[in-house]
Amino acid sequence: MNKVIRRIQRYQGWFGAGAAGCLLVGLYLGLIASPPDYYQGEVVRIMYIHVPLAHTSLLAYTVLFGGSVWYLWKRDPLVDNMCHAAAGLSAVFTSLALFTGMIWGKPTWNTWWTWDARLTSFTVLLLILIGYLMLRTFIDDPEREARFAAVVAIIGFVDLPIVHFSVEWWRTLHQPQSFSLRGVSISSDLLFPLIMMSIGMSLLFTYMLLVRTQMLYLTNLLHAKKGRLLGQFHLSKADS
Amino acid sequence: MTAFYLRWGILVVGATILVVLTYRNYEENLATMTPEQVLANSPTEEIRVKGLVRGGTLRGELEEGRASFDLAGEKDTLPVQYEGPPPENLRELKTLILIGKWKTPTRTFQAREMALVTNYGFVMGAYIVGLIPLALFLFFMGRKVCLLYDEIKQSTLYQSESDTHVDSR
Amino acid sequence: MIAISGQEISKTYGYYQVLREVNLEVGCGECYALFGPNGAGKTTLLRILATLQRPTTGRFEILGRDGVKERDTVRATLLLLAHGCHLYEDLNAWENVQFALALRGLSLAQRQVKAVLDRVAIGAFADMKVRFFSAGMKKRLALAKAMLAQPKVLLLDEPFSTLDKAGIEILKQFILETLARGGGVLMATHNQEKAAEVAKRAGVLSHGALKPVPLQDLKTHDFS
Amino acid sequence: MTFLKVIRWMVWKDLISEVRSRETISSMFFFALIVILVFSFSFSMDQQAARELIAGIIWVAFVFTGIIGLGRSFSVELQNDCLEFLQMSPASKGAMYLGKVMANLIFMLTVEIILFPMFVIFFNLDVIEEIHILLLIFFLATFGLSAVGTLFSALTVQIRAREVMLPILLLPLVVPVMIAAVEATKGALNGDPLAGYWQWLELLAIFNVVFTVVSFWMFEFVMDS
Repeated sequence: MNKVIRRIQRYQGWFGAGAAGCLLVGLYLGLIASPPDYYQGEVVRIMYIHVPLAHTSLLAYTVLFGGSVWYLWKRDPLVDNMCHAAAGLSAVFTSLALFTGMIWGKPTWNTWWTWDARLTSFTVLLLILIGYLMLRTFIDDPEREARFAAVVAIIGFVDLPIVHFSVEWWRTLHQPQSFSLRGVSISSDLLFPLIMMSIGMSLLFTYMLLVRTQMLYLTNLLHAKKGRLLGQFHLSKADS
Repeated sequence: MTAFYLRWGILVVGATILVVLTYRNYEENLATMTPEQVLANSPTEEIRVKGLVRGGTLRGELEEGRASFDLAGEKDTLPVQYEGPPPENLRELKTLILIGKWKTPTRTFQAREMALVTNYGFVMGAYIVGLIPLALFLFFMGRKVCLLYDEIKQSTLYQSESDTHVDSR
Repeated sequence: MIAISGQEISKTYGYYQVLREVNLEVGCGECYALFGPNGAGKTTLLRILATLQRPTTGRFEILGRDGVKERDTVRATLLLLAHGCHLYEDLNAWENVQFALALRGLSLAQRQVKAVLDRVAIGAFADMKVRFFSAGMKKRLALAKAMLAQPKVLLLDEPFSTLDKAGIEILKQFILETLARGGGVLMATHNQEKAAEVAKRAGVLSHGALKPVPLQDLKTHDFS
Repeated sequence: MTFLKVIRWMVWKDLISEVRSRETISSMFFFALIVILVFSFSFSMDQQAARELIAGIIWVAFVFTGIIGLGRSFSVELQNDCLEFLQMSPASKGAMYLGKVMANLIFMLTVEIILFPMFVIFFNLDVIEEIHILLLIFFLATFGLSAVGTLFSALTVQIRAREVMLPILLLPLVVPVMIAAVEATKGALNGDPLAGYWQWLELLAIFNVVFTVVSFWMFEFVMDS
């Protein structure tokens, strides 16, 4: 068993416990203790789940990018497992952020969907991640799979800011950004649960990343060992 | 495996407590009554009433925060006397939530605050959509890891990398 | 100097371990013949040594250079002659040779190229699109490209297939020339008879494991 | 200088092959014609609607034909294992990348320049005054498409389901190119002052520079082991 995996096994519990604690406190503060917003009323409580999800999906993509560069540099299969895990998690967090965003959009903007700059760039991000995950299923050689996936992740990461700026310019050209949250300063009553939830989500992501990396590593290990056993079987039969 | 289910059990208990607290908070502080309920029960404490401002009944100085109108429910209407901060959302034929007290002697509702209509369905929906899939995802992932460890340990495959010597006779 | 040296090369595709800790050494001026049934991993080993794939574990050196870390230096010295002949269908024979040489950074006199094309007996078809070539002619053209490139290390994958008698003779000459220049040759083949004529050593690859066989056994045993 | 020489040989090889076979350009051209036809059937276009939609239609047609060309760009290398030959060769992979980008750029621009007059005729466009700026837009956007597309063509050609994966991976990434090209073309066709859509040309230029550099570097990993 890999040394890193053994270390993950030992310490991952702390991240899980920290995430659970922060999230429970954050949920209590967000759902019960905090006051409703002056403009949006009670609906503002959706922010405490939506914004941390969105932050975390970007964090996950950043981890994916860093891991991809690291993989291309060192070619460590465990780093590739981490990238694969981060991509899957980023896809989950991005789609949840989109769904909660849609639910927030209905009562505030009276529409489920709008081609707002952020929504559009998050959709593009989700499409890139789905492409990445699909790509990984279409390659047989694990080494090549890891290499190509890393290339796609890096290109996608470089592309994201450009996509965001282009969509933003495009929207401002067509209609004033009436739906922007910017400029509305968030009071500290609202900010504290938000920070709590953001920290909790980041910890949860770290915990999930550790678990998923382990899962992919163990699956590969089992495959490799089974294959080796299979090979031994063939070998003894051929020799007898 | 037992430890794994135990951890999740504790988490589920914590989440359930949170749900109960949220529900009670909603029932106590944020639940609204209809004008019919107010008329039938004549409550004495401060309450929240939800209804529609009837057309042609709104009068008073809105800039100074004084107004009177009829709040319509399904069947009955409730005469309302509003005194408080200048309201932004007060228009005829608009659904409102009023916070105040029912004065039985004058049979009017003395409102001191006005709130936006809340739609708890959206808030609950967002939290369910956001958290439940995440929890399920994590649960099945964690269970898979436990199962994989068990499989590796139970099978004869479990041996350190260096021990796996391939005999190439 | 050692032309090819592989240390504990393993290659795994998911469940399947194709090569298991193969140790291989081919000296300069030496030809090593590799036998084995289909699917034994011969092509995979050759592709790894040709820097087309990375070994899952293990390392290899070509002329004392690490095959993974110093890929570009290694690539300039070796050449793989494989099933696909590395020819562009819409270019003619002459242009194909020119392009291949250009990518290797070589520029040879026209006379020299012409001489080699004549030697493999396709000088008359030099202006013909490769699309109209037969399989044997393509193989000969690939052989001509290899001759012009003059690699120090030659990797051959089934070199005798699709070639006619005269073609095999030219190939044998080329192998012997390479050996005489002090190059190393590794070939994977099923043609034990021909291999015995040029090879100094031989090995059988079976289910990914390599074991050496004495040369005289090639006449009597069937290893494929 | 071997680097430049490799670029030249790569372009030369692709161009000679194309001149001999005419497979890529003709298939791109007829595909684009069909796209135009389908569009003119699906939208009943009067003069006013044409003004609004034409820039989008032009670029949808160009991007889809571009993907056809890009897909072929490396799948022709699969014949006789030529891709392996490129991978094994000691020449700089970056030079090969630039050569391929230029070859693809030439193919796509050729098709676009043949197609554009057809758009002008079919949809009654008035372009004489802005023709130079339109050509600049075509060049910049096509270069961006080619820079990213060449990398992904080389990548998808080595995997299963390559025909599906190329558009799936490429289209989300070229969203900025699409937006910028459509907006700039719209501005030029409407006869707006150049300053009105200059920022889109800048965006295209930035995209091209960033992705040529990143893809140049990444191509090494796509073609190497």
